[in-house]
Amino acid sequence: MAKSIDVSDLNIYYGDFLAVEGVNITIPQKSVTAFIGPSGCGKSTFLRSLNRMHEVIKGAHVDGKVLVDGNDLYGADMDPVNVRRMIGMVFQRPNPFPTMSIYDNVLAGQKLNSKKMKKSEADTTVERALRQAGLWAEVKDRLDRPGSGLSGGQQQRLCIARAVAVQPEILLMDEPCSALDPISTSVIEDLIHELKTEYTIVIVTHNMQQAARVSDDTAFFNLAGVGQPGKLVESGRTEKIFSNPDNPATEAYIQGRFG
Amino acid sequence: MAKSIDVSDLNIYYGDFLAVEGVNITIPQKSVTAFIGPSGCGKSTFLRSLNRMHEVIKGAHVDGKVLVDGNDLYGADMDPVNVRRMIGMVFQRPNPFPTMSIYDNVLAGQKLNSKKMKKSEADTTVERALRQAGLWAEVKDRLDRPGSGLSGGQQQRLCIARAVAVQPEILLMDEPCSALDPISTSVIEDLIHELKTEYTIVIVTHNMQQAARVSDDTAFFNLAGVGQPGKLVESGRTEKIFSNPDNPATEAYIQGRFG
Amino acid sequence: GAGNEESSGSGDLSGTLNGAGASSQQATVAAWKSSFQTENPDATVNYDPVGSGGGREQFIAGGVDFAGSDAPLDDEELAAAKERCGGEIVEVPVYVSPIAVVFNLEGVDSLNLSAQTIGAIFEGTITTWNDPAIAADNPDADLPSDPIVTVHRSDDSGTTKNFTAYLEETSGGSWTAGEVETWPTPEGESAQGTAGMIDRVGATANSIGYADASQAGDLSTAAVKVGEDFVEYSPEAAAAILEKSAPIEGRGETDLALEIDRATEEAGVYPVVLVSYAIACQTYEDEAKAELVKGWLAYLVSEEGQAKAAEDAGAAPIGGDIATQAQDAVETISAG
Amino acid sequence: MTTTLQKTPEPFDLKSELQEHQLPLWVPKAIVAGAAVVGVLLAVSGAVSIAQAVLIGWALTWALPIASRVVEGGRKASDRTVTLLVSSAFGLALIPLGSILWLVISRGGPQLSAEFFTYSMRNVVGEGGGIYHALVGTLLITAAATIISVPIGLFTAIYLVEYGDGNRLSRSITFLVDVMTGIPSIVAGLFAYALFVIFFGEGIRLGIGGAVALAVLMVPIVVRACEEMLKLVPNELREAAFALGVPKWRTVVKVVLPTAISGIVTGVTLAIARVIGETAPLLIIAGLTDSVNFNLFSERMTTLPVFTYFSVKFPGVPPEASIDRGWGAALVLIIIVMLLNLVARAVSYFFSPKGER
Amino acid sequence: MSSTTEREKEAPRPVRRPGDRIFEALSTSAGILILLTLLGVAVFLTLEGLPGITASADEIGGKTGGKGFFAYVWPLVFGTVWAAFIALIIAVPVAIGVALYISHYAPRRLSSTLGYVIDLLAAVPSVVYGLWGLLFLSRELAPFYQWLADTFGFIPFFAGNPSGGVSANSILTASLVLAVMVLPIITAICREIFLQTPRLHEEAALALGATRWEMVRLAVFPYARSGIVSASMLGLGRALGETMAVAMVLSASGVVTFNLIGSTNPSTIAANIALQFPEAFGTFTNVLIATGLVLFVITFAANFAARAIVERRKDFSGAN
Ligand SMILES: Nc1ncnc2c1ncn2[C@@H]1O[C@H](COP(=O)(O)OP(=O)(O)OP(=O)(O)O)[C@@H](O)[C@H]1O
Ligand SMILES: Nc1ncnc2c1ncn2[C@@H]1O[C@H](COP(=O)(O)OP(=O)(O)OP(=O)(O)O)[C@@H](O)[C@H]1O
Ligand SMILES: [Mg+2]
Ligand SMILES: [Mg+2]
Repeated sequence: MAKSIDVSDLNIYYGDFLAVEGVNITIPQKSVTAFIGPSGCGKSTFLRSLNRMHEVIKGAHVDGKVLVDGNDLYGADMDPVNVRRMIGMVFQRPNPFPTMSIYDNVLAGQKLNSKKMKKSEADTTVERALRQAGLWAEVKDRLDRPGSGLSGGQQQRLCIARAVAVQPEILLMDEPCSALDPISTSVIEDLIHELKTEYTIVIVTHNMQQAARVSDDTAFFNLAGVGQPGKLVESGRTEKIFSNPDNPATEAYIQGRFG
Repeated sequence: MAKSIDVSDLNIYYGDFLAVEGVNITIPQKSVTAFIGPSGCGKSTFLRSLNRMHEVIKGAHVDGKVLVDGNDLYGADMDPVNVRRMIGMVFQRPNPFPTMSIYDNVLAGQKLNSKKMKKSEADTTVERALRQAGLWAEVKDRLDRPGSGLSGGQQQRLCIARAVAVQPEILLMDEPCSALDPISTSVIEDLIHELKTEYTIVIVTHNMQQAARVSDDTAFFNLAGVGQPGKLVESGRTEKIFSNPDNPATEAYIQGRFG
Repeated sequence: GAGNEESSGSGDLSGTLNGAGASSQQATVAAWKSSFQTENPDATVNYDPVGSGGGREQFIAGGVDFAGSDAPLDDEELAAAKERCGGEIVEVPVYVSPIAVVFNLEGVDSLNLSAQTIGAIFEGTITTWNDPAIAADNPDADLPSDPIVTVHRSDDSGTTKNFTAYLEETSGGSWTAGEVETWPTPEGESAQGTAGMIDRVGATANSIGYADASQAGDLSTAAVKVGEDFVEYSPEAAAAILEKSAPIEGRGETDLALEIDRATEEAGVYPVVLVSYAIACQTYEDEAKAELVKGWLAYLVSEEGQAKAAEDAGAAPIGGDIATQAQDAVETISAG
Repeated sequence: MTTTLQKTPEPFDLKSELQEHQLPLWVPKAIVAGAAVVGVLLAVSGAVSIAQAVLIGWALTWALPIASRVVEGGRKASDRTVTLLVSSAFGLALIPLGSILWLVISRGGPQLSAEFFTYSMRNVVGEGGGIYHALVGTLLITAAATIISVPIGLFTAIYLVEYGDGNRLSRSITFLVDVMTGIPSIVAGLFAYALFVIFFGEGIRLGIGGAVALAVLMVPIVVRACEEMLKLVPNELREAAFALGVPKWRTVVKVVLPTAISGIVTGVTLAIARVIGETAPLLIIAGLTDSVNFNLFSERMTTLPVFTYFSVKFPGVPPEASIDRGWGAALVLIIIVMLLNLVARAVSYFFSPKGER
Repeated sequence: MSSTTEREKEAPRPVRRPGDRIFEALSTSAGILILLTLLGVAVFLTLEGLPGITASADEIGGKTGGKGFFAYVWPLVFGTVWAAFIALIIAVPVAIGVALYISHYAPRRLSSTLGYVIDLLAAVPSVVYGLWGLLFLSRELAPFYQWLADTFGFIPFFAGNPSGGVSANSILTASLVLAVMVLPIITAICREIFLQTPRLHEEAALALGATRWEMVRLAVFPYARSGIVSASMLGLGRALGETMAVAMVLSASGVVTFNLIGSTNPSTIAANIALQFPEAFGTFTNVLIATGLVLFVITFAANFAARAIVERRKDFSGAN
């Protein structure tokens, strides 16, 4: 059910600017993979290329192969809509739909697939997703208020609830906990644990402890220098990367300072 | 130069909704004060009330007193523009001006106020601010590109550079490092250290270690329950709050889980 | 300035003369203006084609120096105008324009119609082209059995007014709505302006309408019955009706508002016409203005002016007694 | 967390999920190309009229959404249907545009000559003459109307969005601006006339009066368009500026307006395009003349639409020369608005957010 | 909750800096100037129109066909609303489609050029629209109308003339011309608004697996709602107030009918004013101006309804 992802020789461009170069990585199924690395090294960019969100930006394109269970995501016959439907995403900056209520925000993706949903069924879905994102208690009395009137962390959890509600096969999360306090963070981490029994999960995080806590595999990205493209320096089992990395840069970064 | 802030009996409303209730706190000058607390407890709201950014939201208002060096910020003769000029702010969600280049974004405080500046002086200011925010190396070759083409963390640092460039007396930072990797975080923390010799600094953070590392004082906010207003539970020297808080809730929160 | 605005005339009139009124006079006034201004390079004549009603109203209100109108002032307006002028007014016919009955009927390019038949067609009592009443007057025409589409003006117009006046006086009761400016019944098609009328009749099969003859263009026009003959419109035939008309009783010496004898049976007279007037004061406070008005009106009613109107705007000239009377009336304009 | 995850139970194959329910890539292209070929063939063969051929070709493209519904299912089919509808809407809009341009260019094009642009109609009867006077009038009156209405409209929009805050004054302004969109142009002309009569007496005809009448028509369009554009500027940006100690007015001028500039410029050009073609109000207050007048504050002025209207409506005998001039003037008017549009686009491109779009 | 009075006492008018004060004064006075202008127009209309409304049928005389003011104005009101309604029904969906095509469907490099092409329609003066309707559109439509009448004649909308013919200068043609005229207005504003949709929200929708159309529905339309309504209202204003083009195209005769393709059609207020005003004098002038007042009321009612729709979901505005 869950899918593994094979990336080979992927170059990612913004127009002429090569942002990420030559990535080769396998992301195993039913596990959590964490991307770490300094700001601007291309983690978000790479993550976005995994569900073809990258190409939404004007002038942005990739070359190379991304295989999901052997199918090339960027193949000519591949429909990006299906790709994104199957590979969900939580963004770095929370982006609830300002024109929708909290309730509708959660159901936004769901409604696309099953047009007619029974009210009770919808209620269940909303409640479940919001509980999973640890937001239920805070918003259950104001489900009909706009999503934009929430605090930063609440908005982020709303976006997580929205992504979870559609039950994608693979879930990409770009710094899902950066706006969250420790308690909410632990709720999300629990969610990740729970989800990984059935889904493939990729998260970007700046928090080394978090990477160590939740991920099975870790990939470290780095910039060779200013103006240079970001590169995947090394990836592997989390224990290994954190305890005994092959590359000195990885070690430096991890040892250097803990978030 | 730096100012201390005295807050007494401050209630903060969004329309009829009381978001934060009865805050009494003194924020000492030339030091760093950290606000911690669970998501949605009103940290951002309170922070925004300290430089009258709160009243920008329609229907939002406060009652109570905020004294900066003995002057009531909300006094009838106080000009909010001067208040904000004196009290700078970095927002939770990075918000660079999309119409401006990176260079102009840093100088926005000056440019928007039509301050005349010599080119060389402007260049120096930009470089200094970007260096302080640890962004110089990454963007020095593309200062004329739009600020919106940066990565999340880069945007956040750009906003920090922008706030620092106008040299306010007091600097309010709402989760300035949440989108940053450890290295950038340490650059910002260094910046905070450097600044506190001359400025008063208030930061909101979810990261307990960070609070412990950078702050001299800590204030813990909490929610009594769902739908209840947020309250300041306790505040004091950081060592004390982290080692031996008066209030069991504080202890629970801090002990409960480290970010 | 524009490349064409220099001219060397010998006239010594100068100043600006403003007028307003019937939009149908627009083309004629443009023609007059060009010769008048060429002759008098320092004089400028402006004419706002706001409509006869608007023109008369503005003249009475003192907004313009002269008015052009498709109908003479009525009694009420006359009183008000006298007040404005502080004395008598000068009202002279400046041209006659024949109104043609135009039609679009495949295979038929000439028709003979009596006033009675025309009235019945526009009244809606005759509805097909092969109606016996039409057929009787046109034994040679191959009349179809199609329904007749009547076209009338949708805007208020002097053309409608004069056309219905003609029907009112001569149709012998087949036209019942009287003399009106606004078309009275909803039946039939309507079109705006002369151009719209011409276009609509041209575009609609089996249609019939009425329009200023000079604009009829390629459309077929009907000959109307006068006495025992059928008369095609022509400038001469139209002008001839003025011979048959007399100034309305009880008006001032210089007010040549005419009672047109549309019911005339005289041979060679085309009775469906519209007479256009120019209206001015007899005295103006300002000497120069008085001279200018006088010069302008004198030109309009002069033989030269009439010829110009006929040539460049297709209007039928006024002639005979009426012309002389008009010239005399204009001569009385003075400052005072 | 006690809630369990109910996953879709049936095991599914990625291949089928991702690919099999999809039309091969060549199908859409083939259908569109096929429909086009059929249409062209029908049109060329003369079996049907061009309009019918287009219609048939268009009908054939519906094979795509239909095929999609069968093969790809509802969502994809809706997407394709909408794509087809939206493109058809665009094509549909081109029909009147094409036919109008063709009409105006084919009839007005031959008129354009040096004389046409440099001569007025003074003392011209029949052939010859030009539109110089009307061109001058149009440019001056429209410029004056723009100068009057854009500041008023823009400031009002700013008031409504930035200062009004839903208070009573702002609500009544909104209300009145709404009503103002429905003033028939002729009423605006009458109003301007009545206004100027108060100061100058009966019979007054002034270019500036025409500008006032046009401004009455322009203001609501400017207000509405600007208001909508200003509303779309995210509050985030305002807050960012405020937090830098920037006064509100500078924030509005330097952050909000530049962000909304492209929409504002579009709104203003729309408003200009809307009034530059007005006839009725100008006739009442600006009058009609054959001569050139550069002075907005004295005497009559003719504008291109008024010129067109009367050239076509009361052409004189023979009518052709005058009607042709009318078409020529209409063409020039369209060209003016086109150029204006281009300039506006350049302006908004120059100011609008860099990068992104 | 502190009571408002208390709050007002505590926070008197905050200090304003001169720049702000001047700017606010400027923008407020711009608003007030509009208020005054409109007041002027309203006073003018009322003063001039009142005698027309109160005049008895005899006073108005033959010009209205012996009808009193209200009997006279009713068919005009009907025609105005009916023509504008048909025009909007046609124009709004097409305009939204075109705007969407330009903003989200057309190849990005082409989109600004395509926008320009549609803007050209706004450049056409109404006189030319009138001529186009008269010389081109009505002639092209005639066979189509005949076909409609032959095929769907049993539906009252397509009844045609009693004699069996149709008129290509009917209200439907006029409405089509109006639709073409308002199309660029609605398109231009919608396009700008669609382009303003934040990338963030579009991406949110796409990431949920939305197709392009679903993205438009989820992120673009809700965000643009108030703008679309505003744009349509501007279009409506133009459709209601358009004079020349309607006057030139429509075969109007002041009846009330839903027949779309007959030769007797209701006239519209604005066109009627344009047609009758030149030759009007005396009380009839007042009657015509009073009909202008009625048009005011209609416009207001339409806008009021539209505003109400938009206001209801104001909290959910896109600007937050
Ligand atoms: N614009 C707004 N309108 C109405 N309520 C709001 C608004 N912004 C925040 N709130 C509510 O006020 C309360 C406090 O919000 P605030 O943003 O201050 O929380 P926070 O402590 O900063 O949380 P986080 O750590 O998630 O950023 C929350 O219940 C939130 O839903
Ligand atoms: N829209 C864009 N256009 C052009 N360049 C971009 C764009 N977005 C990001 N970049 C550049 O691409 C590089 C990688 O950016 P990316 O957002 O992937 O970094 P990141 O690793 O996610 O950083 P962070 O941790 O700060 O979010 C950076 O140099 C950034 O400036
Ligand atoms: Mg990132
Ligand atoms: Mg916050």
